[in-house]
Amino acid sequence: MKQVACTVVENRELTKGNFLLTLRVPRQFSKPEPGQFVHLRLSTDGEPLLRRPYSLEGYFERRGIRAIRIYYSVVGRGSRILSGHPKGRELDLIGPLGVGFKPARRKTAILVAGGRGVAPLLFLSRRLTEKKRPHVFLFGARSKNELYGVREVKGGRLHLASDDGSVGYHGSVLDLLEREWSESGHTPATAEIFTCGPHGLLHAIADFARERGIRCEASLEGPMACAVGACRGCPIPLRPEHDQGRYPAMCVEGPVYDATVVDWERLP
Amino acid sequence: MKQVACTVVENRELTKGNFLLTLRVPRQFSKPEPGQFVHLRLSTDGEPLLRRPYSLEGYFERRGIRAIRIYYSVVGRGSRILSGHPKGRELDLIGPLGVGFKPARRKTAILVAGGRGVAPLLFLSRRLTEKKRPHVFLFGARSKNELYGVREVKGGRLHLASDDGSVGYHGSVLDLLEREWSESGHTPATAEIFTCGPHGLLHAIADFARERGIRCEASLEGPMACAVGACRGCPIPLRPEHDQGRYPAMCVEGPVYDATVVDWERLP
Amino acid sequence: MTPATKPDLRVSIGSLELRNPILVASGIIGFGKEYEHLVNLERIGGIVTKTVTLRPRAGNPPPRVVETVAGMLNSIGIENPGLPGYFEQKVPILRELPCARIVSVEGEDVGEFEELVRGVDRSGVADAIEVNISCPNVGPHGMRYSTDAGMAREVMTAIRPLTKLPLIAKLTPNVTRIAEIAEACAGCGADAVSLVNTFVGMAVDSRNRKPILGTVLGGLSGPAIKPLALAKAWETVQAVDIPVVGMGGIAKAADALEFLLVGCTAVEIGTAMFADPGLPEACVTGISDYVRAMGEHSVDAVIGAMEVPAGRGPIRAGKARRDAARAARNKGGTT
Amino acid sequence: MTPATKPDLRVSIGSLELRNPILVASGIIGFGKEYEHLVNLERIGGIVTKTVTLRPRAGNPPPRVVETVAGMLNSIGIENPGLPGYFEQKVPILRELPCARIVSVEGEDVGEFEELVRGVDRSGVADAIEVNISCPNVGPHGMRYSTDAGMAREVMTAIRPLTKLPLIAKLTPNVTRIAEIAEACAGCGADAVSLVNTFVGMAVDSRNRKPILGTVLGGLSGPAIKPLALAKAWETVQAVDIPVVGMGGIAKAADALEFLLVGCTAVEIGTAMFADPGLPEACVTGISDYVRAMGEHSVDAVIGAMEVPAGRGPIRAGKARRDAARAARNKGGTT
Ligand SMILES: Cc1cc2nc3c(=O)[nH]c(=O)nc-3n(C[C@H](O)[C@H](O)[C@H](O)COP(=O)(O)OP(=O)(O)OC[C@H]3O[C@@H](n4cnc5c(N)ncnc54)[C@H](O)[C@@H]3O)c2cc1C
Ligand SMILES: Cc1cc2nc3c(=O)[nH]c(=O)nc-3n(C[C@H](O)[C@H](O)[C@H](O)COP(=O)(O)OP(=O)(O)OC[C@H]3O[C@@H](n4cnc5c(N)ncnc54)[C@H](O)[C@@H]3O)c2cc1C
Ligand SMILES: Cc1cc2nc3c(=O)[nH]c(=O)nc-3n(C[C@H](O)[C@H](O)[C@H](O)COP(=O)(O)O)c2cc1C
Ligand SMILES: Cc1cc2nc3c(=O)[nH]c(=O)nc-3n(C[C@H](O)[C@H](O)[C@H](O)COP(=O)(O)O)c2cc1C
Ligand code: FES
Ligand code: FES
Repeated sequence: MKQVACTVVENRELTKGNFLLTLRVPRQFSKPEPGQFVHLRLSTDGEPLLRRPYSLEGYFERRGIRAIRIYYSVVGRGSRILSGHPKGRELDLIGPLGVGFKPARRKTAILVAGGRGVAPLLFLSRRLTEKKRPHVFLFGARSKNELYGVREVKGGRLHLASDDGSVGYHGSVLDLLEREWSESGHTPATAEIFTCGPHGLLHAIADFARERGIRCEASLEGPMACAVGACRGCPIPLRPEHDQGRYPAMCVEGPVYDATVVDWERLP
Repeated sequence: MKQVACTVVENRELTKGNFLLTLRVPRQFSKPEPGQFVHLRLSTDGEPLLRRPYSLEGYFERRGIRAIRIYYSVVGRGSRILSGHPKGRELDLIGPLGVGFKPARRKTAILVAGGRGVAPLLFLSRRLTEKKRPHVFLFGARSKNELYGVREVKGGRLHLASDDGSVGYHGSVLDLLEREWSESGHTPATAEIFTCGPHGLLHAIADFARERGIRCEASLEGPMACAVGACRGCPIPLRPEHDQGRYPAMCVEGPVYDATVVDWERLP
Repeated sequence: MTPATKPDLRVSIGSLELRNPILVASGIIGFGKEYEHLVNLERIGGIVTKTVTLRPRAGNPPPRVVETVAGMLNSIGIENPGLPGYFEQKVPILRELPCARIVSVEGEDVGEFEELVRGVDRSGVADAIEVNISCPNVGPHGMRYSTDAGMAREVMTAIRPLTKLPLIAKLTPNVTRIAEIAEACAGCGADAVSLVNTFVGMAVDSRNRKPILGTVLGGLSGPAIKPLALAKAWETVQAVDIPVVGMGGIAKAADALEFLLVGCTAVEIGTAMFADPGLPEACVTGISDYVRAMGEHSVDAVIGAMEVPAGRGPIRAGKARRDAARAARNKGGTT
Repeated sequence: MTPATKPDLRVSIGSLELRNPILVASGIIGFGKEYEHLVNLERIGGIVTKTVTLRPRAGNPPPRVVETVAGMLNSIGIENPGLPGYFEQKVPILRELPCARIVSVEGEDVGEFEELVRGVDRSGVADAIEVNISCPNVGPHGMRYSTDAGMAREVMTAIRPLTKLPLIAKLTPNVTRIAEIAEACAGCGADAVSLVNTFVGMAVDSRNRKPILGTVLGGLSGPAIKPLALAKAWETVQAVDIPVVGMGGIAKAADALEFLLVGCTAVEIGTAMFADPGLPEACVTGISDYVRAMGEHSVDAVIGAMEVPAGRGPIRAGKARRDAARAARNKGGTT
């Protein structure tokens, strides 16, 4: 983990309010794992006061040039400012941070993405493809034009769902998961789940996995201040039976965490 | 006085850090007097929190289109933001505000400008020229390239001074005033002074005028909140012998005020 | 879900019924006239006047205001024409205002407070009186009455019998437990309390090593103090049964709603109005839309509607101990 | 005018001499390790550790932080491994730090404070102890000791004999007169006082009508509170003769300078570091340049160098009366 100066290579609005940001990073920036994030300083005039954490959508190296990608939506103060940074603008970044996904060597990875939660899973999918690991990619979005990056998915089987039926299955990606699980003969011994998306969705997927004893890692989001484990501002609440008498810190023990032990009711 | 939406017609950097801003104003904006100011909202995101007052450098009407001009320097938060507003940007403005210069009909007006304080005096000079009133324009700046608008001065005699001698008299505009006064045979009965600039200069000019019984109006600057006389945040301190038991409000009883009664020591 | 009918925004402070819960705070728009071209008073609940003192006050030496990060410091010192000037210059103005007129008064001792309340009552143009026992900018006596429950009681007890007008005690946040002061006022016949007045603060110019304000110390207001003011309002709402009028840093309708949600009956708009004179009207619209969106018909549904989820809530020592005990069982500590 | 020699920035807090007046505040960088790649501790005066309690604390339920305008609210609740965990995990880390190590402790009663001070003294890695009697996030006992001069006295009297290490009492600003508490601590052997801890505040999400923090109330920090913290620091400096360590909203070197100018011997950097880990070093550089620009050789020339011009200064009732009297002579009043 380092504090480095990176440069905006591209900051493009793909669909209404959803941006793909490409940042050139110096070589001190060590190679990140899928699921890790960076802590971005969005402005130097103190507004917003805190940095914002963003998961990595990808990491690319070509001819010694290193770049990371972030897929973000404009929802509030910080992301609005971020969306205004032009090509060439220098940004202060701390990363890579946190722990990423840990796919088991001999299992089929089932990636379940909800909306912009697709970002870290696209990174994971690429990594799995590089390693020639078969995997399944289930992606649900509100509607067709919010399906980002599906063309990117190479090495794995892809199934789509949309709330409005404008593309793929008309309904929740959770249904896709249930169908995939029942129809493809996966077992807890042969398959595991990696997911990211709205906490409501993650909660449902976690229940699904826990009931069946399936290993399931989710990438969590929540407010953070330092993002390096110092301030203790990002506790992950655990289910009573898993209570360790302490809260894991989302920024250093997460953001990817065993979804089946998280107390989703108490998560921000 | 009204709150109106105006549009940036031009926002040009004339010399390093010094900008000329031209704003198109709607017809509800009543015709301003030289010395009056407007209260500009520089941003809508709450930073800076308060509006900033700016003297009018000029007011122009052509074919029903009304425009005002402001000459400003970038010194802090607000002016920096102002300098970033592009052509076409809409700004919220309250004005015209305060009382302007009141030149007497039968006297020679001696305008003494220091640095960017030239702005309201250029406005006054144009107005006097329109009315075919002879006047003298004395302008001191740090150096040649900070002399703004001198070419504008038509109807009056112009004398320049610069601290670095790069143009005109090498020294203070105060010397120009003393020379003008002694050499041109002005008397308190035949001439009066109108001035704007750094408070240090205004203080010296006020002493000069008071000692000789010359009528002298200065355009003052100081922190303001409401700019309409409500908050009482902009008191003008008066010399003990002129103490009225109350402080005149710079925003409504000024910003142009009798320089000889101001207690310059206690002015912010 | 969204009723077509216009929601009922009326709220009451003692015998005074306001058209809606949006007031303009004292010291912000003088006596209404200064802002007549900028604010449509017919749309808002009312205004609180600049504080009136017994004798005219020149106010404090300049500078009196300085902007800070997301806030401003002021040391006006209640510049006002005094009770005589109030009658001569301000009563005629107030008589014409198309909204509730709450006259703010401040005395240097109990006797002055009594004279002021009698005078304002007699003036016939006040719909209520805000008793300013919290000004940080007029020297020791200014805050004395609201930093000490006993003295607050003294003032309220003395003035209560002198008028039938609703009395709103305005409190300072510069105290350890504001609820104590609020209880004292409520116990002595105050119809409501309003809070917060400004927080004592200062600014220094490191370039010339001088304090920026003429009085060195001033009162901080604006968005910077909103989280603090909201906490004081909530603390007070839980302590007293009389209406609480909340203020402090309100800069958008959502801010005003937060004060209503914690239980304030009305709110006052202050500093943010200097930049945005349309703010009070915008708050009225925002509250109206919010009530509609809730599917409700009256603002009463918003006042105090904040829900503290089970498992959340202020920490009690017992709870802290339980956590600690639980943690003690397990040694896997962290920083 | 500008001496070439590097200015002397050393300051002393009791027997502890700091390389320069810049410290990192408690709760910001844990015990130093978390920020080892981001801050060059060799350049700053020292760090104050996360507060250590007797038993491990899990801290408060989420959410624990929320950003506000120019500030942030936190309700961490002193999550820490307790004294045993301090010895096991933290002492080895502190032993290696290349700057002064000030260990912060907090007890639920006098007995716990005593055990903690004994323990930290015994640990041998502390250069000083900051006695946190001001945490707003651990339930009633947290602030009890610094909202009541008597209780502050009780704690300080009890722990003073237990260690030769400098004791720095950390105070809460959530009191009517912080100077009283500071005087109490000074009178009971505190080597210094540090202030401010956070101001009690809250935030509500009007969209779901719920408080944002798990504990509803939290502590406000960041630039928003700087004017308030500076006023508290100045009040305290005038009241006690022991060093005052100032903090609250420092976000640039000029802010740190303002605290030194009003008379603080050192300052602590907090919230603003989350965005800018290089801030403490930048403050050291800024102060060094400032001393040079003054044509001075030591930071002593800056500490307390604020000049209150004649005719300025806090208002005294007498003065207010004079103004009023003078004004009374003339009836030309204004709002
Ligand atoms: C590990 C991690 C990874 C992340 N990865 C991504 C990513 O890949 N892409 C992405 O777009 N985001 C990501 N986020 C979220 C991101 O960090 C920001 O939270 C997000 O961009 C919103 O920040 P903002 O400043 O725009 O909104 P903010 O102003 O910070 O508000 C954040 C959210 O809270 C709401 N809000 C703001 N103020 C209040 C208030 N007073 N009360 C209640 N609600 C309020 C806003 O509407 C918004 O929905 C990630 C977060 C974490 C922790
Ligand atoms: C009637 C009137 C007319 C005016 N006309 C003009 C005009 O024609 N042209 C023009 O350029 N300006 C004019 N001004 C000044 C203008 O209103 C602003 O004050 C100026 O633009 C600086 O604002 P700012 O926000 O950029 O700086 P600010 O951030 O407001 O700071 C203002 C000044 O104080 C300094 N400062 C900022 N913060 C601090 C602090 N914490 N401590 C000490 N000092 C600080 C800044 O460096 C700057 O010099 C006028 C003012 C008045 C009252
Ligand atoms: C310039 C100014 C003058 C004020 N004058 C008074 C006053 O005379 N009486 C009073 O009770 N409060 C006065 N206040 C305090 C406000 O009424 C209000 O309590 C405070 O500003 C907090 O609200 P805000 O943050 O929305 O401004 C004044 C505030 C400001 C900024
Ligand atoms: C996340 C966070 C955690 C904190 N934890 C502690 C603590 O454990 N002990 C303590 O004495 N102060 C603690 N503080 C208070 C700071 O040390 C400091 O007093 C306060 O934040 C004001 O300074 P600032 O505005 O520069 O942040 C904490 C502050 C923050 C923001
Ligand atoms: S954000 Fe500070 S510990 Fe996680
Ligand atoms: S700025 Fe408010 S009265 Fe002049």
